[in-house]
Amino acid sequence: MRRVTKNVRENRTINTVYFNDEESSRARPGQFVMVWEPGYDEFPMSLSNYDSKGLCSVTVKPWGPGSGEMVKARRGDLIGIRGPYGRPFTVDKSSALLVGGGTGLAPLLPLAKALVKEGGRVAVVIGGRSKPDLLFEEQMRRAVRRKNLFITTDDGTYGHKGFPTDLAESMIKERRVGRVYTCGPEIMMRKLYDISVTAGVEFEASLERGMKCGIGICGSCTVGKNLLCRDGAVLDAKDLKDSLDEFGVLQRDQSGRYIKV
Amino acid sequence: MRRVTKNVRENRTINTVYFNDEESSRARPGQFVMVWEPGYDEFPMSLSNYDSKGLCSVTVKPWGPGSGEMVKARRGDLIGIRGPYGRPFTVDKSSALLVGGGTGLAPLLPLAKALVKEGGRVAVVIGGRSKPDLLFEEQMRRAVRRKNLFITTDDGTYGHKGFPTDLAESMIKERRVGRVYTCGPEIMMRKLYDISVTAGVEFEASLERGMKCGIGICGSCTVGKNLLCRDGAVLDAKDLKDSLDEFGVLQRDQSGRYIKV
Amino acid sequence: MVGPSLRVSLAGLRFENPLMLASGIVGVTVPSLTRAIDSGAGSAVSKSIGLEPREGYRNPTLVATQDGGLLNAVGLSNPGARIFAEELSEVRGRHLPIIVSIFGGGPVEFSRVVDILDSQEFLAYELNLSCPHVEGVGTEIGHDPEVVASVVKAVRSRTKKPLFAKLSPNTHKIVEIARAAVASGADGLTAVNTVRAMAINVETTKPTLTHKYGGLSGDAIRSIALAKIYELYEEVKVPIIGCGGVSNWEHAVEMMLAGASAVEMGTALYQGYGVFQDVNRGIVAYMRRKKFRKVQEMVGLGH
Amino acid sequence: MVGPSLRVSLAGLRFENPLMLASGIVGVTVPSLTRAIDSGAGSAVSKSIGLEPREGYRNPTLVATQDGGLLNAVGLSNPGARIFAEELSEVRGRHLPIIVSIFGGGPVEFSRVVDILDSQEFLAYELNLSCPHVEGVGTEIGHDPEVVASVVKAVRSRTKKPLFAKLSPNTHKIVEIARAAVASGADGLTAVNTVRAMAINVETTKPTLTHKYGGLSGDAIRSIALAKIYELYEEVKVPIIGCGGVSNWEHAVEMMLAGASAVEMGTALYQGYGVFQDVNRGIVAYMRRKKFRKVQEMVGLGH
Ligand SMILES: Cc1cc2nc3c(=O)[nH]c(=O)nc-3n(C[C@H](O)[C@H](O)[C@H](O)COP(=O)(O)OP(=O)(O)OC[C@H]3O[C@@H](n4cnc5c(N)ncnc54)[C@H](O)[C@@H]3O)c2cc1C
Ligand SMILES: Cc1cc2nc3c(=O)[nH]c(=O)nc-3n(C[C@H](O)[C@H](O)[C@H](O)COP(=O)(O)OP(=O)(O)OC[C@H]3O[C@@H](n4cnc5c(N)ncnc54)[C@H](O)[C@@H]3O)c2cc1C
Ligand SMILES: Cc1cc2nc3c(=O)[nH]c(=O)nc-3n(C[C@H](O)[C@H](O)[C@H](O)COP(=O)(O)O)c2cc1C
Ligand SMILES: Cc1cc2nc3c(=O)[nH]c(=O)nc-3n(C[C@H](O)[C@H](O)[C@H](O)COP(=O)(O)O)c2cc1C
Ligand code: FES
Ligand code: FES
Repeated sequence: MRRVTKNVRENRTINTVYFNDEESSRARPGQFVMVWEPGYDEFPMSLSNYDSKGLCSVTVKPWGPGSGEMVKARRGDLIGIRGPYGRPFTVDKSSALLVGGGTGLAPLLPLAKALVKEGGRVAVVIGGRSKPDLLFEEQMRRAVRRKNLFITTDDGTYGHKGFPTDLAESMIKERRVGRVYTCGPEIMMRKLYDISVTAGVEFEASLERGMKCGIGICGSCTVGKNLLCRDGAVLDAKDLKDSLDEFGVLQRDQSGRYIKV
Repeated sequence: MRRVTKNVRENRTINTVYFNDEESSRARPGQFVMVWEPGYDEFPMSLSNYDSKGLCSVTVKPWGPGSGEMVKARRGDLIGIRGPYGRPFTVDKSSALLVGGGTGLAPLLPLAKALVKEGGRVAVVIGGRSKPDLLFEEQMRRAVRRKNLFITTDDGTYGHKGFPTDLAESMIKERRVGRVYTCGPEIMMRKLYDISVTAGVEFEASLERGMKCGIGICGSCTVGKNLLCRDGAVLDAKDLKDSLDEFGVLQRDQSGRYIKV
Repeated sequence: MVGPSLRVSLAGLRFENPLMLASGIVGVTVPSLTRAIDSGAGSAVSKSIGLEPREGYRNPTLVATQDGGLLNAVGLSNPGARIFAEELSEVRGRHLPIIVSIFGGGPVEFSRVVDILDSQEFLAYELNLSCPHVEGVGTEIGHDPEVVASVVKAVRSRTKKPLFAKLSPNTHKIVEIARAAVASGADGLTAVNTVRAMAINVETTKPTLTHKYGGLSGDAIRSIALAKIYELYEEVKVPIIGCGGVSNWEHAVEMMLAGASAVEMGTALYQGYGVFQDVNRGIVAYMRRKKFRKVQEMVGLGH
Repeated sequence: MVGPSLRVSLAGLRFENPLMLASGIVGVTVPSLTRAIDSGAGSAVSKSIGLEPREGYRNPTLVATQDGGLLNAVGLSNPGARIFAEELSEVRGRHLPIIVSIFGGGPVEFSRVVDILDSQEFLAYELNLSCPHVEGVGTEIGHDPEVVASVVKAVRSRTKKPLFAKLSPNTHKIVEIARAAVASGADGLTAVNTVRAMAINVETTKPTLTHKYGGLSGDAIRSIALAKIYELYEEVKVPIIGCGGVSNWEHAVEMMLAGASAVEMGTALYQGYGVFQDVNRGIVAYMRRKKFRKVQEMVGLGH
């Protein structure tokens, strides 16, 4: 088990919880870990930071008992971490557009850093309902050039008024975007998928599904024929093509029944 | 499992059976393997040869069903090999006297080669009841200087007439012997122990006991508090000091009862 | 010379090869089962389906034990027979070699599940007997020969499809239970389900799984499964599907030598779906080397 | 501050630490048992002793399975009660914490073994119930609550020494059997013996062990043993000695958290006798970190 080293409040709901873990610190952008909050739950979380010294973090929004306990974590608390698991985002020099909403920014932060390091052009759109819901503005500002960071709020309290998808759409049309990367509400990601495919732009999204094993055994994380924990959590347009009746539409609940995403 | 690559007749009863085994080829002199003759038995055997190319051998005298089958082995036959196990002989530059009888020559052959390579003075006494019982005369002749190889036969049909222990005793008294190494009938080894201890010369012997596991679990190979498979099969004078009521006198049978050696 | 053939037939069914996806492994949904078949499994067993949808236990539901085993207490989560029947209806006509695993708390519940599913297109049922006997005294169904007999009889009377009784390894009565199943109409046996086990975390000082007890699968149980298969082969005269800890061709061959006509793989799927092809290739190479032409020639040869 | 203490007492016995050498491991002879104790074991259980000398099965009697387990079918080789009694008489007066494991084909044979051994100096008996019931129907003694009761009663009537009934993990009736043993006078339970298993060699196509079936020990069975101990702790109110797959301090602690008052180690001896000291050190470090002062504070804490 790992000890929490610090817990940083990011905005009114979201916290980033830090811990030391050698293995996770060798992750690649978009990989996730299974986080065990003893007595509560075990759940998948994207790694939002990992450095060469073994310091890692996950960025949590409270939903149920597990994440609800996790945001309250205190220095020294014990949590279980296994991973890193899953297929990472592609890191290359294609001109990148990153679009994130809510905790979806978590995997996009290390991705932005990796892409910049690789030397490609990187633009980021951060979306939120309102100013206090925005995540990682500061961190992204440090990661990419000022002119390449865009903020949208649904209510216009900060940055561009509107949905991140609208801004992204115009950027895809105006600029030379090689690949769209996204993580956030699935309906947003589905919209971006449609936009990207129409524009003939590459597309990668990190999806969320209920997970039990994280290692391709239990089958609880299916999106079509894909096991999200193994074939994803990052799926590209090709993976998603056969699952358009699910992606952004339906997901399986714990019992395996379809419910709306 | 391993395939037998050749089976060489050594004398009227003893054969050397060759096989390829990476692990065994990294053995040290005096180590043994557990040889499984499927359908018959599994039994410990000293490695009599091992080279850097993975070719190994054991040198077998037929006693029971397992060894009885083994001497009949043909090229291509499958045998099980696990090991190498056990504590090897000490290989250093002390002036060495090797005394062997019967299949006891098996572990002494790689020992002689290793000692010569190390650069020490190495004398070898090979004993046998009669000329046709001698083992490894040729091989030892190739390993050590001609003047350092001595043969004894009980009946005087070849070499010195008498027991190898008699010759060894005079050599220990006459020459500068640093350490006596021996393997063979236990009564012979016990005699040499007594001679060596009296003369203040170091002593190492490779003993034989019934073995089941070869890895220090089953306890069938005890000599006093020592487990022969782990603490031996090579024991030195210090190990043997507390077991003088057993060494050369008694051994445990399969049920754990004492019987004469 | 023609190479060795991997085709097998058992209980009147024919499969391209002896490998099967074990129940509860990735095959929660029909697309997952299909993918296993497309990846080289001769057939695929569904997650165990019960009468009503079940969410199962809260995570942690799986934990890797230090001994190469996997411990799970998923809690039979499944969408229920009605929804699964619908899902099956979407692949009607594709003749997929799917076997449906079902469970229930006793003969009545098992029967109802069969009634809902039976008109769908699939090859056979596997009866998961490793669940608590809710209609009866509360012990595990698979440990009581009489309950097993009543369940198999009930199911037998409602379907013409072949039935495989999946046996628990957690009892000394496995032969007795197998006999009861066969006498009541089972066409074959699957041996074995997971071994009851537990992991405790020394930091929290408590059992790791939310359900505390779990079922051990993977490497750790292979030699246990093998002994059961070997024993059943000598005592019961119906085909046996081997299951437990198989993750390479050597393991699969061991099981067939012990008496298994086909071999399920579960935990091995952590290697990915490619494991079916890898194992099939290994079996063929072995057969060629040992000069077996048919899988059947190996079955039970270890006796 | 005083450091944590490893002393334990159970069934009226006191040990320097909770670690014990398991039966049948190196301890075939009194010198081996003594060496285990000198190396840091709190106590040592002898190889199971029967009425007559037994040679056991022909090799191979042990095989390492690929799953970190060890499979054995030694066949209860032992020198017989008379010779073992003689051997014990040679250490009289040394007050060694030796426990003698005994076996027999039923109550009569067990009683005779006790009669021969009882006047010797040792702490307690462990009753090995995992042998075929030769006086009765031929099944394993340890799977039948009535036979277990009769054996324990018979032994109880002939000795004042504490009795530990060593339970088989191969039955779903372990709680019932434990209750029968306790009701008949057992002072404690040892859980568990080896798990029935088999290895088949794909080259020879036959079972590797001469006896075909063997008992699995080591890593592979730890989580199985743990579940049994956890269950027994909730159902039976006598001290439990944990056994099965313990090879480091973490495993030992897991067992104590599950409810074991002491912990036997067997297969772990492949690490050498030093394993007792290593594990004891690890337990002390854990206790210090977790602020336990006595072993008893950990026992059953996992519930
Ligand atoms: C690959 C991957 C990466 C993820 N990364 C992150 C991350 O970085 N940060 C993060 O906060 N979450 C992330 N998630 C989602 C996270 O795993 C779930 O939020 C988690 O299961 C919550 O666990 P819980 O025990 O708190 O709630 P549960 O008991 O699992 O859920 C409680 C209720 O909240 C609902 N709920 C839970 N999560 C969500 C959600 N995300 N959106 C809408 N409803 C939800 C559930 O449906 C349920 O009704 C990720 C998921 C995946 C698959
Ligand atoms: C470390 C070690 C190294 C060994 N190296 C060799 C070796 O290089 N070459 C070799 O031939 N043997 C060697 N042995 C002895 C060999 O292991 C036994 O001979 C073997 O057990 C015979 O097996 P089996 O199945 O043929 O006979 P078993 O069935 O074990 O024995 C049949 C009968 O022969 C008797 N017997 C067996 N071996 C001997 C013996 N050596 N002396 C006297 N009586 C015996 C037995 O007591 C029994 O009565 C070694 C033993 C040990 C412990
Ligand atoms: C996560 C998981 C879920 C399982 N679910 C079921 C199930 O629903 N029904 C069933 O009969 N067996 C189930 N099993 C048992 C497997 O089908 C199989 O019997 C067992 O895992 C042993 O095989 P393996 O070692 O190849 O995994 C499950 C096993 C695992 C690991
Ligand atoms: C080689 C060997 C011999 C054994 N002999 C006995 C025995 O005579 N009596 C007994 O009660 N248990 C015997 N056992 C079982 C052990 O005492 C122990 O219960 C089992 O090995 C599980 O513990 P472990 O995993 O720590 O080895 C034997 C085990 C092995 C490996
Ligand atoms: S979470 Fe189990 S298969 Fe993906
Ligand atoms: S042969 Fe088993 S302990 Fe030495």
